[in-house]
Amino acid sequence: MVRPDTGTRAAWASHSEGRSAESESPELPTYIQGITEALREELERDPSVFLIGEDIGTYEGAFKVTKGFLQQFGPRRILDTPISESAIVGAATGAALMGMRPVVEMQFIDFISCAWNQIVNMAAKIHYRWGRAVPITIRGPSGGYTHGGPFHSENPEAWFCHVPGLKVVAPSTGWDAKGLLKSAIRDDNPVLYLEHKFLYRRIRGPLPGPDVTVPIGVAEVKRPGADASVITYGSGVHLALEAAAALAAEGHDVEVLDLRTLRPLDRAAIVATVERTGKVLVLHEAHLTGGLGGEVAALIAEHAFERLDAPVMRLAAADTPVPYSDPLEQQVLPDTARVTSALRTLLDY
Amino acid sequence: MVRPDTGTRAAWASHSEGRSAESESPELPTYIQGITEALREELERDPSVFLIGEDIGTYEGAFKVTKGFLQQFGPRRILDTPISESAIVGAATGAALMGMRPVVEMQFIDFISCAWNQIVNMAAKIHYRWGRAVPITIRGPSGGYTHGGPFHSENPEAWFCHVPGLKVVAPSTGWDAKGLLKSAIRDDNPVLYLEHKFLYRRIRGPLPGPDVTVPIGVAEVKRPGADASVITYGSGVHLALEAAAALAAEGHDVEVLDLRTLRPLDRAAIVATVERTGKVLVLHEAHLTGGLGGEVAALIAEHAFERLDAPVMRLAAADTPVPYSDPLEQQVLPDTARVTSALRTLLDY
Amino acid sequence: MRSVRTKSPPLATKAVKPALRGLTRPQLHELHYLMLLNRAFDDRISALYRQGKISGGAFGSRGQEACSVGSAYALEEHDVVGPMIRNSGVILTRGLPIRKFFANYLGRATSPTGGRDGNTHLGDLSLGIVAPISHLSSLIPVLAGVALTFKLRGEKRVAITWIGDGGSSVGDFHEGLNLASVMKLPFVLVLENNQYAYSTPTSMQCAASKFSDKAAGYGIRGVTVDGNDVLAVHHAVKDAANRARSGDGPTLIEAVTMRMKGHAEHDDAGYVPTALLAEWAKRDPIERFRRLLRSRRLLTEEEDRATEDRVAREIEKAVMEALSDPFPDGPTALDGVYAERSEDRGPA
Amino acid sequence: MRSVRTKSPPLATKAVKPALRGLTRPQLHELHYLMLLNRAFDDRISALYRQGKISGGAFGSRGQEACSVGSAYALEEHDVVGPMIRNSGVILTRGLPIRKFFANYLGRATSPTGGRDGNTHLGDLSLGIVAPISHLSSLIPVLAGVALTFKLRGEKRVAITWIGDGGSSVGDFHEGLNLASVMKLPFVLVLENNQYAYSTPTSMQCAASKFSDKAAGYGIRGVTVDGNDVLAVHHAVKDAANRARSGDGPTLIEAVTMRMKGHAEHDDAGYVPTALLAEWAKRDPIERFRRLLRSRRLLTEEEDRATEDRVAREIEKAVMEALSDPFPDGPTALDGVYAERSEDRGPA
Ligand SMILES: Cc1ncc(C[n+]2csc(CCOP(=O)(O)OP(=O)(O)O)c2C)c(N)n1
Ligand SMILES: Cc1ncc(C[n+]2csc(CCOP(=O)(O)OP(=O)(O)O)c2C)c(N)n1
Ligand SMILES: [Mg+2]
Ligand SMILES: [Mg+2]
Repeated sequence: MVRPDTGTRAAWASHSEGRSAESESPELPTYIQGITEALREELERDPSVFLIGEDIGTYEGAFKVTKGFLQQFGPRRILDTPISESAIVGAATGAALMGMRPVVEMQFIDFISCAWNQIVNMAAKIHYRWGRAVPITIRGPSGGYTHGGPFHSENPEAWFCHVPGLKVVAPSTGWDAKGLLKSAIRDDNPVLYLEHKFLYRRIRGPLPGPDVTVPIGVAEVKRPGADASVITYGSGVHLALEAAAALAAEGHDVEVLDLRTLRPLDRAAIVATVERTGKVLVLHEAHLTGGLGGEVAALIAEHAFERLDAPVMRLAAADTPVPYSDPLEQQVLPDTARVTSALRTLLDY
Repeated sequence: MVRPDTGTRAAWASHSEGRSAESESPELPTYIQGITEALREELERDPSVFLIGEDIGTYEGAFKVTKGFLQQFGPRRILDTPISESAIVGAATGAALMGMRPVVEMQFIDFISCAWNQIVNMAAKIHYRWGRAVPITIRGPSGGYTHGGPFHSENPEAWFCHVPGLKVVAPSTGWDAKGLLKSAIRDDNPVLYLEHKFLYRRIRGPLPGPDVTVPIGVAEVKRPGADASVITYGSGVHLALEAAAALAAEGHDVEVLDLRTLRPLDRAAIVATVERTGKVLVLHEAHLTGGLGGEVAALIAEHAFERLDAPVMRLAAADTPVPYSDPLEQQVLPDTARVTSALRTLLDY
Repeated sequence: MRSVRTKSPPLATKAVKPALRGLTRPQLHELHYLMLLNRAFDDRISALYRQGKISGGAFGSRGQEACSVGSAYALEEHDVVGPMIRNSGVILTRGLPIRKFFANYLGRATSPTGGRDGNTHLGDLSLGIVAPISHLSSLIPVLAGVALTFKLRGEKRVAITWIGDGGSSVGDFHEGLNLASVMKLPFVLVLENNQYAYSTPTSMQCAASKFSDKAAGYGIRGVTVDGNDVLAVHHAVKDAANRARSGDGPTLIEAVTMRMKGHAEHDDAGYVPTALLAEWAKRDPIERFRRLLRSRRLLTEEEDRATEDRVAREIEKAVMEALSDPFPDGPTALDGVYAERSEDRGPA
Repeated sequence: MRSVRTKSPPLATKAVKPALRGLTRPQLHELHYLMLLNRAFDDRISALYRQGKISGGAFGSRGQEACSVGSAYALEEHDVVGPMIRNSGVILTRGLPIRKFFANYLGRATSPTGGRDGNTHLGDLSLGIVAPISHLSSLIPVLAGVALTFKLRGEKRVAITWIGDGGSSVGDFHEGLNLASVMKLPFVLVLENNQYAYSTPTSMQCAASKFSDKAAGYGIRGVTVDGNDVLAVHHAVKDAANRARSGDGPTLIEAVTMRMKGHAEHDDAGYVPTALLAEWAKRDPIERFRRLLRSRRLLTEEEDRATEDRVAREIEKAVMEALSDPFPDGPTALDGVYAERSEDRGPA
């Protein structure tokens, strides 16, 4: 298992620390605090919300997301379980049918593979089949850049985006992390909430107040621009912002669209950015082939074809498992330099 | 469970029966016979091949794919198991490491969801991680049009096409079914082999001889054309051929490219068909969103952008579970009429 | 919940005599009626299938009626059940209108799934029914979660589900039962050991001599009962439910029985020795219960015939109505993938 | 397979006296050496982690050395093992060069995974080692498949793997052990009950009083042994392997022990009562074995010191070499997703 909360030599640690606006304000809350606050506020707000997962009570979570929760809410709201991802998701589904709003923690999102059948066949299909809502949220640390190796670096979103009945969100900032988690918990459907563990304590920024949510299904322009668009989410937002900043120095004006919700996609926002810039790089940390970039590129090809001034480019992780050793991981995962150079190609087209 | 081997009121049964060249020759072997022959020949050829699955021995398989096998090969080559998809795939992986070439049958491909973790995390990653080959084939009946409902109609290929280390094939004819299964079994990697149960006994055609294989990774033009291309696979090939025949009567010349292998995609063949026709409809029976169509469309947008005369269109199942009742299933799954009308839109562009 | 047929009195109730195992004569008659209804329903499904009126699979539970009816009848109105494909008797005992049940098999708009799913794959929380999925054992964690909710909310309700000898080999059997056991949930699992899983004999599913031997590994109670004795099943489930309700945690009940037909209608079960079937035929749960009631003078020939008639009438009426029910409109297939209306939720 | 250190004689062999439980004095010394090596290796990993030289997780097995070493030492050269993260002692006993093992933790090109995976996640079939994945219990079906192959080919070889108390709650534990049981495979499963799974105590993983109670549910032998007694573990595994080899099927061996440090280096295990740790410290498997050997005059103080020195030297040399081993080249990360060369396969 990965050493929680560290990962000192990650590919773009040096970039993301100290460059983005957020990380320049060390007194502001971190991304992970956004997650913790959302959970706490929703637990306080709605007695039907409870948390369930491995080592989330006494231990307060492998990444300490639930710090202090067991004391505050007690063992009927913060449930430690055996190591049984499938049963945890199944039990959450049963509880949801009884009117509860369980929030499942996967210790690492990689272990969600053990709950695959319960998610895609049980939870996702119930409302369609017999009309009962299944308001469960499944959250957990995803992503690489921490030398987690092949089993602690997964970005599994594309699999789940192909499952009717699921919603999938992937916040890139503390604000979105908090606001989207609140929306996920209040949503009447199963929502997969992918938090990026590399961002946990590396980025800081303001958080929304207790009554503010970030709506599911709405993308956000994180940086407006006129010359080209990067359509991305999660860790990719930070790579894109860094690349855009570097290119701004050269006089290029790059827009960064943060999808935030991966299912359902905000098609209007995607088409709108293409209409503004005519050139698109789709960027994600998950493997290229079969990744969400294909879906986005296809939507653009279908709905904004006439407006395209260049082929839609994709940049993503290589089609390999995510290797452990630093030089290998750096090779496989996207980095700012590669984003910048892809954007240059696009801008020159 | 679905009534094996029937499905009388399927959406396009009336089309596929009696129209395509194969089904006009009732004396020729069926698609399912192609599967059976491939398995028998490979069992005869290579003592390291064995079959493992539920009800494949005494019962000869839910669809009788292994008819007569237990008698011919005995219980050390044809292994009945408990209902344990995950353990079956795991055991096949262990056997493959010991030099065997197991072929796993999923009774319905839908149950592969229970083996998800063993496939994507264990089998698919072993060669990358520590250099040992895992020559296993996982095969099973996929697809709809048989009133199988939400759990006996799955087309799960897109999920697996996002897994580095796996190969995925999906034959549309008996010839390919036999030739690709032989290649899958001889391949040194885990191969997911998706057979379409609606085609089992509905299409007929010649089969390759014992020494002929159909290579993995090579698409085939099933019908050449100049005006537009349908890029498809599996059941979609038959819809496309029927639509092309209908449009030929109107003077349109539609090419049908059968991908056959879904991972790795035959990018050269995809680009070549776009270069011939300039107009593309990507068609598959799996759900639209997050389906393989996105990947294909993205490849085209990236590598044949200049040659496109129209937006890449996609036609696929609706983004719902596959419902049981006939009018609902018909609504959700693609049919020839919809393919034809999509092609008309494309041809008129 | 008006129509739920599950109100049996506490075990200790002074029953109007004559009674059997704490059950009153009307209750015994109801059990008899429900088993007959279960069989008649299954037989009619089989006929509809042979007539080509059912486009999916058709599953029967001939020989296992005591398992479904006996266990469901032991529950309280607010308990929650998760029936499997061979538990049509559970669904009928919970009081789903027979017409709606036929309609589900027939893919009609009037069924609980509106034609989106078939056979016993139906849920109706007003009757405390959670729908299964095909993937065996997947319902066990879900019903454990139902039980967990009861425990968290301090409700004296029980969650119960069923599993086959074959289904017990799937991972979720273990994960779900284990979760329920370590959390001491008010949960009952009935394992119907009907000797076969499709064509596979029990010996390929489990090397233990009894499935109830698994209970010890979970630190819970395990019992094996005669699954063809409706009173034995009823008693075992009642007892397990009482223990669950009073905080004693889950019970694994193995009901030993026999699948008297093929796996589904397409399967002639040629792999089952005829001698085995003949032997089990003698233990038919319905005949056996009937003989018992008759011998104890708890059922007159007239009452028996009247029940048979009632069942035949009800089945006939329901199937005719269901057959005239409309199919769903194609375009509605695209609705309802996601919950949007708040009626989808609510206390259960 | 030259370097595999697992050739212990059949149990009945007339050992050169003095002997203990059928083990010769050189064998006993080897066990002692291997446990010391196991601990020294783990300690060095821990130090490397604290120095920031290991970028992934660092797992120790302090207090559990008898489980790994005792069981792996009971195997034959051609048996196949599937070690888990806390089984560095298994890997060392199988004879993986220590330098390569360090190199795997350090992400070096010279390691069995070439830096693609870390820690004990390494496979080397020339030593009969199958690599685990992180997902707990996933290796159980795989080693069952190894055992299946031995049975199909009529080879007298055994497959063995390990699982934690926590890992036993995952579905594949059940599916894999059940498959091995119904197929009567030459398979051994050692369940190291070390009281905790990360922060979770055993009571949340299993409500039975002993994990070996699970064996009955699979119709196989289950035994519970003192996991801090290397000879007891060795004997139990030897016995289970012998039975497996002679066609008697799998055994589930519960080795009761204690994880004496945190889950991994980042975890101070504040949730473990210090009294519990103090109590288990008295049962340290290495001290205990040393005392036993000394008291039986099977180990002189000099021999003991020489072994300690040897271990320290070997560890020091190996770690220095591994630290100077090269990192892999970035671009090689893109190779080898698929098997292409035939050397990847072959008899094993
Ligand atoms: C995970 C899974 N694998 C395979 C199947 C296919 N299948 C449906 S029913 C069945 C046999 C079930 O046997 P058992 O659990 O004993 O129940 P019974 O049919 O005897 O009532 C099989 C193999 C399935 N439904 N789910
Ligand atoms: C399926 C799965 N879920 C969660 C984890 C995260 N995890 C890694 S080790 C561990 C605890 C394991 O405890 P146990 O099996 O008792 O082994 P021990 O660490 O005590 O040796 C957990 C929860 C995992 N590796 N796999
Ligand atoms: Mg059965
Ligand atoms: Mg443990």
